[in-house]
Amino acid sequence: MVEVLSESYQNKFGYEGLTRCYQCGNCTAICPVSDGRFPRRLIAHLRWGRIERFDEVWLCLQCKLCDEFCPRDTNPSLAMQTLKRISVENGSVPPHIGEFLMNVYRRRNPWGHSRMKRGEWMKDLNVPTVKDCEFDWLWFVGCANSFDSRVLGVTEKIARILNELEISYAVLGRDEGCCGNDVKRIGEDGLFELLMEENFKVFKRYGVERIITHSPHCYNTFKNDYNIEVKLFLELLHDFINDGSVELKHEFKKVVTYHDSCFLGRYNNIYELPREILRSVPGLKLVEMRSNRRTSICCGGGAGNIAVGYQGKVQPSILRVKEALDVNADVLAVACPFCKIMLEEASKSVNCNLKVLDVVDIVYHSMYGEGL
Amino acid sequence: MICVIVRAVPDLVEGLEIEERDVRPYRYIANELDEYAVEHAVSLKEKYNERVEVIGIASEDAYDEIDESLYMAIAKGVDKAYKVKIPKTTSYKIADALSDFLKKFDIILTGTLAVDEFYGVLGATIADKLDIPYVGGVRSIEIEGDSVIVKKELGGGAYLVLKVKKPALFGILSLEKPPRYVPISKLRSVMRSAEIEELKVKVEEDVLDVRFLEPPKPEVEFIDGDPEEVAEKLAEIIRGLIS
Amino acid sequence: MRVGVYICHCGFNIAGFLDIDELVRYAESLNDVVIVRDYRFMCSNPGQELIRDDIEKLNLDRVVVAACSPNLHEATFRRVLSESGLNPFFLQIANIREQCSWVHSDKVKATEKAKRIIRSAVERVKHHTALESKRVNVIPRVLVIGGGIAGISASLLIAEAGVEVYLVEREPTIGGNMAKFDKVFPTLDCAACILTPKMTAVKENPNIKLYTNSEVVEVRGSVGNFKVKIRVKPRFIDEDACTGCMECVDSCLYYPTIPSKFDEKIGFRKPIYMPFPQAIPNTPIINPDECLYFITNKCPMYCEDVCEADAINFEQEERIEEVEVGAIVIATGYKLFDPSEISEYGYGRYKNVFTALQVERMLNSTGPTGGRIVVNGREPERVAIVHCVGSRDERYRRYCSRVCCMYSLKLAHLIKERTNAEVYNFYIDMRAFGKGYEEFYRSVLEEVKVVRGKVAEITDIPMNDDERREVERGRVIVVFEDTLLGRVERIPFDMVILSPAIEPSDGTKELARILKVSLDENGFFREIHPKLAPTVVAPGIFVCGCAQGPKDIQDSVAQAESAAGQALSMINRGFVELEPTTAYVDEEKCSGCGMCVPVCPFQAIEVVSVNGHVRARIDESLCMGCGVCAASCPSRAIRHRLFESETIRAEILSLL
Amino acid sequence: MCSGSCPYGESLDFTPRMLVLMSNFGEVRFTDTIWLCSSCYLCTFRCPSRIKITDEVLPKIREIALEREVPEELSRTLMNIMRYGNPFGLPQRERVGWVKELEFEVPFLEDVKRTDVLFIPGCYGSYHSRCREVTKTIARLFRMMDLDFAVLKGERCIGDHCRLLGEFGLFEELAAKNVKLLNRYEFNKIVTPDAHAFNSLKNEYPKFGLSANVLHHSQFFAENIENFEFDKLDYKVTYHDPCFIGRWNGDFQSSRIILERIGVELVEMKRNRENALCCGGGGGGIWLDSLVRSKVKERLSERRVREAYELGVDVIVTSCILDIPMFEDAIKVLNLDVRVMDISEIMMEALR
Repeated sequence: MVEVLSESYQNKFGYEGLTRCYQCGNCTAICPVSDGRFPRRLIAHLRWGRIERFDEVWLCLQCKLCDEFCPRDTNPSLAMQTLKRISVENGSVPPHIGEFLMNVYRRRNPWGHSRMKRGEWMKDLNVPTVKDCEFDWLWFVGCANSFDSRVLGVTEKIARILNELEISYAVLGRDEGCCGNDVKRIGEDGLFELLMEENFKVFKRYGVERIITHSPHCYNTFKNDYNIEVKLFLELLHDFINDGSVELKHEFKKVVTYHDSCFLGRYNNIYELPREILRSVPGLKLVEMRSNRRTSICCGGGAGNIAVGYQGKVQPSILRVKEALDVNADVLAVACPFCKIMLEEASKSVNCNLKVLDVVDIVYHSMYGEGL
Repeated sequence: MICVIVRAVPDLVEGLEIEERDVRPYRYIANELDEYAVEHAVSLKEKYNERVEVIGIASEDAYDEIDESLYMAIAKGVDKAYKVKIPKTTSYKIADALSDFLKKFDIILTGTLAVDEFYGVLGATIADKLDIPYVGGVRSIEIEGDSVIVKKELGGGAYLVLKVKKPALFGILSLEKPPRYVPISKLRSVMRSAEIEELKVKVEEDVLDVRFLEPPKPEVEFIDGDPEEVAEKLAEIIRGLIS
Repeated sequence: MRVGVYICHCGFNIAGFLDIDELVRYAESLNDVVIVRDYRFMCSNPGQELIRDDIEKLNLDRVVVAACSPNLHEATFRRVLSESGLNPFFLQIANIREQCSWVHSDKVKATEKAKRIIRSAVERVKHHTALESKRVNVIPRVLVIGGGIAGISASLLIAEAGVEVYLVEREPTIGGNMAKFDKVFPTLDCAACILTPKMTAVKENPNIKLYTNSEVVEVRGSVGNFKVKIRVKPRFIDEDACTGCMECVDSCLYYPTIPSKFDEKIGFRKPIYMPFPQAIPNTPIINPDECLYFITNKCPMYCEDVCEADAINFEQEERIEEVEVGAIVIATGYKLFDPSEISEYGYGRYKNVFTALQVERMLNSTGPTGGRIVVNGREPERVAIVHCVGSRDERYRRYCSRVCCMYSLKLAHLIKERTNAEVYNFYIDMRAFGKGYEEFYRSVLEEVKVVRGKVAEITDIPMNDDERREVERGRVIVVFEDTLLGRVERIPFDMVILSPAIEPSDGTKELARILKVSLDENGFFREIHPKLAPTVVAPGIFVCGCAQGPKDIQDSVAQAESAAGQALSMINRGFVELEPTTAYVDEEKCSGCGMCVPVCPFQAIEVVSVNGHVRARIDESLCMGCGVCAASCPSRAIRHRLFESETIRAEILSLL
Repeated sequence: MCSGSCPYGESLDFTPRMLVLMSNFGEVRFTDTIWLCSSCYLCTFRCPSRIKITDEVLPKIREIALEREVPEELSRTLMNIMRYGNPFGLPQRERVGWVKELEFEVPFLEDVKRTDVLFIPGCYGSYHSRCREVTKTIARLFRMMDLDFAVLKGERCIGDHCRLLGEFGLFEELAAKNVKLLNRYEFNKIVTPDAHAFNSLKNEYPKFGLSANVLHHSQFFAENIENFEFDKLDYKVTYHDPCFIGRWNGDFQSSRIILERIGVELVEMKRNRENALCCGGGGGGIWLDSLVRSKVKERLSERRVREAYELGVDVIVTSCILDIPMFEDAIKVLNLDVRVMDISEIMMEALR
C-alpha cells in the first residue's frame, strides 16, 4: 500500500527528527542487524511521505544504537518505531510479532502462559502479596521473571535478599499484568494504553506508590512512560552494599564482563551502577568487551523478539557472546532477564564455556556462597 | 452473503476446574478454527466484496466473553455480528435452532471442529438441516460465479480441489497465511461504536451431565545411575518385554 | 663569476620525490658554482637569510634558486638580491617542482631532469645583465566595467576615497542581475532594500561618472596609464533633463508586447520603457529598432508632446568618449546558461518550465505578475525545482555554479510561503557552504521535500490513465530516480523551475580581447593566482564578482571591495614599477620594415624617422615583454632584455 | 539521470546508476531485468559524466550474467549465431536466397573480387521475410541508379547485439572472421540497412582491422538523392529515429532529407531526434520478447507505435531494419491501422 501525503507529513507521523536527517547512512552502517535496507533508506521513505509495507522494519530491535551515532539527532530508532506503529495501524504485522502481541493481549505475557500461573514461582517461598500485608514498595516482578524457567532462579534470589533485608515490599501475584514496554517499542500504542490503564487501576486498588523492579524493560516504561516512582533492584542492592547491610563475603574468582542492557544503558543512562556492584564483589575481575556502554550491542530480545527468538539472519546475541569470548571472560554478566535468556541460548549454541549470569546471581553467591 | 459461526470454547491455556458433575473453565475464548473461518470470510469480502456477518454462540457463562471475539471480527471487517445464548446442548439442537437464521446466507463458514467438539459435526449437521452441501477440512476458498472452489486438506500435504455450488457450508481447518493482527486501538474503538445484536432463539437443553473420566496414569519409571548401570537395567526391562 | 645555488625542499613537495643530496652534489660540480645549499623552505625568512649571508660573505654575483614556479616567488628572491646589494635580475629560478617533482613518476629520471634544469639555470644566469626597474606614475582615476552589485560596490568604495571612477554599464540601468531578485539568501532580506540605496549612492556620488547604455570599445596603454574609449549609445532621452515622471511611457501608443529582457521575457514592455521603477538613471529609454518613429517615421510622437521637461531628443547620436585611468576593475557579471540546449527538459517547449531568474521576477513585487506565482493562469499546487541544470555536466558546463543550491532553496521557501504548494527540490549534492547556509538549509528542509537525483526528463507523454488526466490538467511529468531509495519515479508537476548554470556575460570574450587578458577554460576571467592574487587579472586590471567565476552576493561584494582596495593602493602609492624585461631596438640593424608593428598586441611599436632613417621605436612603458616582435623581426634588430639570444642559447644548450 | 532516462527504468531491479556503482565497487549483483536494456543509449547520451553505460558498464555485467543464468530464448539465439552465423539458425547458403527472388542478377563479391559499393543487408535483411522485402527494394534502387554493387555470400552475423549482450568472445570471433573476409576484396564503400550492423562496422570493426567507408542506406540515398525523380506522395508520415543512427551516430538528417525531397507531410513525434524512444529491439531485445513481456507493462515498440498513431499518420517511416518487425508486431498487438515502411520502400513507392 502506498500513501502519498502532501501536507505536514511529519506531524502525521509524530516523528520530528525527519527533516534533520541528511542521509549520511551512519545508522545503517552501525546497525548490527541491518541488511543495508534500514534505517537510512526507510527514513528517506518517511521523508517522502511514502509509506509502503516494509518487512525489514521488524528486524529492528529498538536498541537505540543508531541514535548514539546519529550526527543530527535524528533518532533513527524513533523512525523505526514510527514505521512499526504505522504498520501496526494497517494491520501488517509479521506472524511472530502478531503472536507476541496476541499473547500479551490475551494472557498479559509474551509467551502465552496462563495468567493463573503468574504467581506460581512463589509457591514455596515466603513472599508477601499486596492482599495480605502493608507495604512500602511494590515489587513488580515482570513477565520473564515470573514465567521463564531460565530466570526464575534470579527471581527467587531477589525474593530471599528482599526478605532478609527486611524491606517492606509486596508482590501483586496473579493480579500483575504486563508493563508493556516492548509493546510500546513495537508501536502497538493501543495495546500499551490498555495495559497502562489496567496497571494503574491495579496500583490504585492496592495503594501502590513506589515500585521496585529488576527488569530494565519494566523500569524503563514505568520511569519514562508511566511516570511513576520506580527503583531498580540493583540500585537498592548498590545502596545496601555501600552502607554495609549487604556483606559480600565469598570470593568469586572469575573474569567477568558486563553486557549493557539497552534499556538500562542507552535508554536510561545507567552504565556504571552494575559495574560498581560487580567491582565490589571480592575476587572478581571485571573486563570490558569491544563494544561497551554507549556502543554496546543488543542481545536481540527487544521489541517483541523475546518470545520466539530473533528472526533475522544475524543473531546479535551470538555476536555478543563472541565478543565476550574475545576478552577471555569466564562469565558474561547481565542485568536484564531478556539478555540472560538470549545470551544463554547463544552461549549454548556456539558451544562454549561462557557462563551467563545475572548480576544478582553473582551478588547472591558472594553473599551466601551458594546458588551457582 | 457469508455467515461465520463462532463458538465460545473453554480456554485450555488457563485450565479447567473439574467438579463432580461439571467441568468449569476459568475462562472462555473463541474457538481457534472459527477465528480462521472469520479470516477466510474477511479475505472473501476483500476479494469479492461480499457481505459478511458473524454469529457467536456461547453458553450462559461465556455469553459476555464471546463479545471480544465478535468485536475483533468487526474490527477485521465483518459487517454485522449476532450472538446467541445456548444452554448445554448437542450440535443437533444447535443446528435445529439456527437453521432458520442461516437460510439467507449462501456461504456459511465455521471451524471444522472445536476444542469441546472433536467429532466435528456442527457444520455437517447444519448443512444437513439446510439441505446444502458441506465440505470439511478446508484450507482455501475462492468464489467463481455461483460456485465456490475450495481446497480440502487430505493430510500429508495432499489436497482435494472441489467445486461446490452455492449455497454451501464449509468447515475450515487451516489458513494459507497467519491471521491478520488487529491493532488494539481499533478494537477498542469498535467496542465503543459497534453493536452486537442478540438473537433470540429457543434452544433445547439436552445435556444433563458432564463428567470427567480421568484416564489411567501410565506407569513411568525413571532409571537413574551412570550409563552402564542404566544400560544394564534397560536391557533387563527389554528382555522382560520380549520374553 | 660566482654563482650560488639554493635548492628548496618545499616540505615534501620536492624533497619527497627528488634526491636532494644528489642534486647538491651535482650542483657543486658545475662550473663557477661556489656554494650550494639546500633548505626546507627557501622562501621562508631563514631561507632568505641564507642567500643574504652568502651574497655578503662569499661575494656571490649570481644566484640560482631551484624551487617552485617563478610565478610564485621570483619577486621574493629578487627582493632578497636587491636588499643584499645585488641587481635583482642576477637571479634565475630553476623550477624543479611544477616541472619536475609534481609531474613525474620515476624518481631517478626526475632527479636527472632536475639536474639538467639546474644546470641550464646556472648557465643562463651567467648571461644575465643588470637591469633597472622603471617607475611610471599612476593616473588617479579608475574605470569600472559593469554596474551590477560588484561594480557598484567597487565604484562606491573607490569614490568614497576621493578617487574618480568611470562606471560603464551596458544596460540602460545599473543594478545587474541582483535588481531582478526579490529576496536574497540566507537571511531572506529584501534584495531591493539592500541594492537600491547603493544604486542611488552611485548616482549621487560626485566622484562617479556613470555611463549607462555604454560599452568599452578600446583600451590602450598599460598599468597606471590606460587610455579607454567608451561608446555611449543614444538613449534618445536627455538624462539630465528627465524627471522620471514616466508620462512619455504611458503616452506611447504601442501596446506593451515586446518581451522585456529585464523581466526575463515573461513580462512585456513598450519601445519606450524603464526597465524597472527604481532604475538608475531614472530615465526611460527608447529602443530605435522598435520605435515607430525610427521604423516608419510615421508616429504622432505623443511622448514628445507630453514631456514637460523637453527631455526627448530623437536626434541623439552615438558618441565615443575617451578617458584616461590608472586602473581597471572588471565586474561584468554573469548570464544564465540557456536550458533549452538540454532538450529533455523541454524549456521553451512546455509552458510549465521556467528558469530560476524568471521565477525571481515572478516573485518580485515589481515584476510582471506583481509577486504572484502563476502557471497556466493559476497558482501551482506542486512545484519542482531542478538543481544543476547544465552545471557539473560534461556535456554543457563542467564547473559547479556554486549558488544554485542556495537560491533553489530560497525559491522553494518563497514559493512555499506564497502559494503553499508542495515543493520538491531535485539535487545531486547539496552545497550549503557559506556562513548561515547550513542553518538555512535545515530550516527549508522543514517545509519542502528534497530528493537526491538528477531529473532525467520532463515530459508530457503520459504512461497511463492517471498521468493522462494530469497532463490534460496542464501538468508535466518529471521522471527521475530517487538515488537514496534506488527507485525510478514519475510525478506530475504544475511548475518546473530549472536552476541553470551561471556562465560569463555576453561579450566577455570581446572584452578580454580589448583588455588583452586571458580567460580560463570556462570563459571567466583568469586571475593571476587563485590564492595569492585572486582579484588580479593583469597589472592594473582587477576582476571581481561573477566575471571571475560563479559566486554569491556576499562573495561578490567582498571581492569587489578587494579589487577596489587593489586599485586604491596603486593610486595611493602614485607609481608602479615596470618590469624592465622589455624589448628594445638595435637601431643599427633595424631596416624600418614595420613587420613588428601589427604583431604587437599592445600597440607599443611605431615606425618613426630617426635622423632621416625609418626605424621602429618601442614605447617601453607599453611593452609587456611578450617577445612577439623580437621573434618576428627579420633582421634580428629587436632584442629582448633578459631574453637575449645568447642567454637563451646558453640555456638550451645546457639542457641538452 | 541515467535511471530516470531509461525507458524501462521503473521495471528494473537494478537501475543503470546502480550498475555503474557496482562496477565501481567491483561487486556485481543482478536479476534478469539486466536483459531489458535495448541499448537505446539514452542513459549514455545524457550522462553528465560521460560514462559509457551502454557500451561498457552494462555489457561487462551482462558478461558475468551470461556465465550464470541466461534466459532460454537468448541462449538458443546465441547458440544459433555461433553455429550458423545468424540468429535464426538457418543455413548459410540461404543468406543470399533473396537474390534469386529478384528480377535481375546481383553479383557476388566472391566472384567479381572488386566493386564500388558492397551491400551488406545484415542477418535480418537476409533471412527475415519482411526485412528481405526491404533488402530487395534497396537492391532495386541500386539497380535504378546503375550502381556497381555486389553482395557477399560468406558474411557472418555482424554481431553488434552479441557485443551489447556481453558475449564479447562471440563478437570478437565474428568480427575477426568478417574482417578477414572483407579485407580479401576491393570496394569503395559499404552500405547497410541495418543500423546495428552499421554501428559495429563503423565504430567497432576498425579495432579488428577494417578500414572502410561505411554508410547507412539512408545516408547513401540522401547523398545520391539527385539521381531520383519522385512523384509527390500524399502521405502523412512520421519518422522514427533509430537509436544507432540518430542518438549514437548523430545522423538525424539523412532520412528527413529524403522525406522532404519525396514531399510527404512529415510530422514529428513528441520524442524525436536525440530524445527518440527506442523500438526495443536493440541489445538483443528483439530476441527476448517473452522476457520483456513478463517484466514490463507495455513494450517500447507498443509505446512508440501508439505515440506515432496518435499523430494520425498513415505511415511510420524508419531507417533501421529491426524496427519493422518490432513495430509491425506492436501494431498487430494493439490492433491499430498504420503502416510501417523503411525509408527505401517509401522512396520506391514515390518512384512509381
